[in-house]
Amino acid sequence: MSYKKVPGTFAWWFQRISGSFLIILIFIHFIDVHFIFGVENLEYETVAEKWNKPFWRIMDALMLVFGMIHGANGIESILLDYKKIRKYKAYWFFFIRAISAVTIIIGSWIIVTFSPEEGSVAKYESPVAEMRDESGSHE
Amino acid sequence: MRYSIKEGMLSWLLHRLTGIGIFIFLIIHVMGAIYLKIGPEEWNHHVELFNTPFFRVAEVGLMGAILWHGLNGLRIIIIDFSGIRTSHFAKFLFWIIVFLTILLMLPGTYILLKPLFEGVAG
Amino acid sequence: MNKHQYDVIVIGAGGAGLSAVAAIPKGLKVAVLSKLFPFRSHTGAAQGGISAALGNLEEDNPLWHAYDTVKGSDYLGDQDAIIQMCNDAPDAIFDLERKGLPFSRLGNGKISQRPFGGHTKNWGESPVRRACHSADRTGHMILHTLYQQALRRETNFFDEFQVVEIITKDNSCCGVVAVKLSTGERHVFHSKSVILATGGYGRCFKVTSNALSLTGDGMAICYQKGIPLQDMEFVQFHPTGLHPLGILITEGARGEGGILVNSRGERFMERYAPSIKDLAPRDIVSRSIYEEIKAGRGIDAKDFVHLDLTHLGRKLLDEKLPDVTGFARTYLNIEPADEPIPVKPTTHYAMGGIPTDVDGRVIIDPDGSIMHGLYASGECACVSVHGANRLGTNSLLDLVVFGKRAGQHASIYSESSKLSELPSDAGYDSESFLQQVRSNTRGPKVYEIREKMQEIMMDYCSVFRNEEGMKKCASLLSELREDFQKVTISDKSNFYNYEMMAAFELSCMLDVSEATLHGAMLRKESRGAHSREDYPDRNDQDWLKHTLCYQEKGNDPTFKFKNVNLGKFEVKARVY
Amino acid sequence: MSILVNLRSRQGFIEMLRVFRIQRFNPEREPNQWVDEYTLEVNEDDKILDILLKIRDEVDTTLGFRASCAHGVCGSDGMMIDGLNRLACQTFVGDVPGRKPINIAPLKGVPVEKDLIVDMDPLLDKVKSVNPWVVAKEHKAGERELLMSQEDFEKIEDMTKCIWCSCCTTSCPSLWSDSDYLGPQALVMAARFILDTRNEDAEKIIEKVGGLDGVFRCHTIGNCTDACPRDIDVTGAIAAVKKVLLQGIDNEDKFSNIVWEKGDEKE
Repeated sequence: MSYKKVPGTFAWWFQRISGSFLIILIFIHFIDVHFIFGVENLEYETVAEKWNKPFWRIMDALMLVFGMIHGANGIESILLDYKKIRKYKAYWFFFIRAISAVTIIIGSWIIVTFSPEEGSVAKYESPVAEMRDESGSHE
Repeated sequence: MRYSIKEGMLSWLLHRLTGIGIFIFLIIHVMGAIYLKIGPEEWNHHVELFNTPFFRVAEVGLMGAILWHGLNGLRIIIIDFSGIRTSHFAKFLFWIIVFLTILLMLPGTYILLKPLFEGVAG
Repeated sequence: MNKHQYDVIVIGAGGAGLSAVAAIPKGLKVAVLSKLFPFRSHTGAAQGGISAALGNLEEDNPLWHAYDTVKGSDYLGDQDAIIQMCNDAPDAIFDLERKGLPFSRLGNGKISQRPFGGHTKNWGESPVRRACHSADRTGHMILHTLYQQALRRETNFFDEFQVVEIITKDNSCCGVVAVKLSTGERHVFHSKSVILATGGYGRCFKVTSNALSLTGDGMAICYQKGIPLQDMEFVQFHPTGLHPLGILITEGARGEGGILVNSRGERFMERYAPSIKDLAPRDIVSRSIYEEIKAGRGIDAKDFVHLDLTHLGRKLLDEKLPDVTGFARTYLNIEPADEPIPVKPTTHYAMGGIPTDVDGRVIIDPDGSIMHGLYASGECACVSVHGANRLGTNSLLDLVVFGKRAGQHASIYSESSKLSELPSDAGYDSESFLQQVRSNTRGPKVYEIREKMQEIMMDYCSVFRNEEGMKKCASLLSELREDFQKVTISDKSNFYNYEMMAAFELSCMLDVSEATLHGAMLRKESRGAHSREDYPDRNDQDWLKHTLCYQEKGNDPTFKFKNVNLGKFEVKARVY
Repeated sequence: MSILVNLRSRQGFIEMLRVFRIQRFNPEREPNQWVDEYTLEVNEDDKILDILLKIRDEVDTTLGFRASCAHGVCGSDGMMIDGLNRLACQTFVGDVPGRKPINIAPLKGVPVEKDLIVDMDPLLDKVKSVNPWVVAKEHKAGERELLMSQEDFEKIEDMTKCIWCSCCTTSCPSLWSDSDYLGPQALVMAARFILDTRNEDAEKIIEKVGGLDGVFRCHTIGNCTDACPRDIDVTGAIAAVKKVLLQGIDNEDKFSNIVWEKGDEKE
């Protein structure tokens, strides 16, 4: 017997699950931005190379979706704490959800449809990328 | 007369503030990614921003916020699901995560600010 | 003046009042008046347990329980009522359990029981485990369980209403007058029957385990209307009150194995009650403590002894006696597992009160004539199950059993009778009293009189009494009563006027103190909790009878005598 | 407004002078709250309640506060002392360290009626709204107790200690920002009656504690647990309710609802 039907239970449960996932995802994101790629080399072709592998696309998409829903959920729970805001709950919720929906749509549109033109990658080939390619080939 | 702010209330206030901050950053971050669709040059111009000293320092703040929010989130999950008597345990966990946040901030700050010092040195 | 009409009115929302409410069928309109919030009532401070011969741990029998109660009462208890109570006890416990009371349990799922003072098996052979308990907060659980059930049956509660007068007409009661504390408005509650469950008057004494609110209001408002008070000279002193505050340390602490020791480290109860030692009834233990102190064997030659729980171990203390160890930690900064607790006798319970029969009906003369529609139960009543001394745990049993019986009988009475007209002078006495207090301009303040009264009652009318001291006390008390005529209050508003309430409570305390003192002067023997230094022996020939104390305005009270209902158990010397 | 008086406390030797700043409110006198200052000669181990009683008796008889048992079992005198909700009868002068003034204010988040007296009705309505009672079959003559294991008793024992003093509910920031929130006290009661194996109506309570004003407004802040004068694990009790909402109740108890008849006393 489960009472997930009681309003709020799912949101509460989801907040904990998504939060735990996000901790892992953001940790990986920090590692990849600062160690694997480096902040100073976040050029177009680095992204292109990174998103060549579906793994990174899925990772980023997950982070986007979980992060936005977790965030929107959290903001909603903050808003619910204020009686004055709750009078206009419907508008506020629409506003928050619209923002996160738009962000998710834009973000996933970028992640899904991003396909670098071969030429542009070649055009912006940087020495750093080469170095990394070499180190990759050593393995 | 004000209610005095103890460990639990402080962690809750910080959790809210960092949560709101991270949410806003995330929106801006995703919107920035639109440059990827606009074109390589625009994107590269955009990411140069990440290398400015101001952004580096701001990123230390972001890292602190994310660390606090994440660790405090874990603390809340532990309190909710462990079934251990909360009063002292919650405070103990609070100081644990204060310690962990500072501990993880040290290497993180070093990594984030290293290029700055290299830039100064260079 | 606001008027309300109800079928039954319950005054006081402690254990007795709420038990009565639980027994009234839903069809009747019930109002519960309380000067506090119901869940603040002092039943909640009862700790040790509620006794019933369940026999969950060892063989037990309601008749053994009755025998112990009779013997504990020093044979002054009415035996028919006692047997009734002890027979009803198991069902009362099971009923409470069904209402949701969380009793401590045994391994096999049954209710756990512990030994308690004066409870024995096989007609006094050895202590028996009879007190059902919920850790050491049994009273708290009873109060809250009954309140929760009262909420469930959608009772009308009037919280923070101070009842100042009962309205009587031709030997029947037809309502009460109450003052709403928050507005000072007077409300008249017109009803077919009234149940008084207002508790005791421990605050008449300086050192007490009782709440600030226990000022004998219910007894005094009856007393002022010509209803007698029975056996008022018997006031129980609980042997183990925290020194110096008087906060109660439950008898269950001794039931679990705690012992009393004097300055030489002797377990002195072995001398006074060789068979059951520290688990002797409270009057005996209190007297023994005072004997030790008199003999100079109090700790540091002061006026307290030690309750030693150190050999029980921290685990048992935390499990079985969490609250009392908490009190010792909070108020004295003592860790009971490591050091003994300083204790001394503290005013605890009034055996006397408004005389009633086993159905809770108020009796107004020695022949048993009844005031129709007026009921009393709990500590404010005297069914006389406690006689001259109450056994531990029997007070909770008293209020559950007789509260229920009063509720049942009051609802039968209310169903069969009609609302009588209110007399034209309803509420006149209390009105004029309050007006007079308000109009006084020069005179003593309330607290000055109250503190003096508490001091003289403690000095001259506590565990040991003698003629000389009580005569002195009587003259001081009548001086205080005269002073009280001039008492002035500086808060003249109607809005949460606690000073006015304190003045009213003081008038009640002065009344019941007077009854107690004069009863004690009259009874020239030592029996149960009443022990006279000048008459150290029990005198069954002259004094095996109840006293009924009637107020005479402006004069000393007069007394009538009522026979004790003997029968089953033979009157014997009381040794343990 | 400030009143300065020198008073000797009632007990024992005098150790020091302390200032008590009491927040006052009396709509008959002034529409806004004000603070009165009293200077008293006190001991470290004087109870705050005794000091308040002393002030009411001897200085300002209009000072309003509730008190009854004076040793922490009735729960009348919950108030905010030095920035924390506690019972005045369990707080000592020495609990506020140093020589700074001791601030005394009414409970937050509920309407104040006079001085330290707050309106209890909204708080009681919250508790009543969760059906805080056990529904079991009526007791019939001849039946004995419902069996219950000691473990099941211990599960609810902590919560049954509650004395309804409302210190927890009024220490909750979620309540300060929105007075509709059920609050810790009601949720502790809900937990106590949901987990009681004898209660047949637990599901009704479960339906009542979810939703907008319910249990999920608890953000695990922990002020309530700190404030509780009875050492109840309030936050833990609320967490238990959340778990029940997620997983359902697990009352698979070996004893639950076995009625033990008088006949089978022998085992």
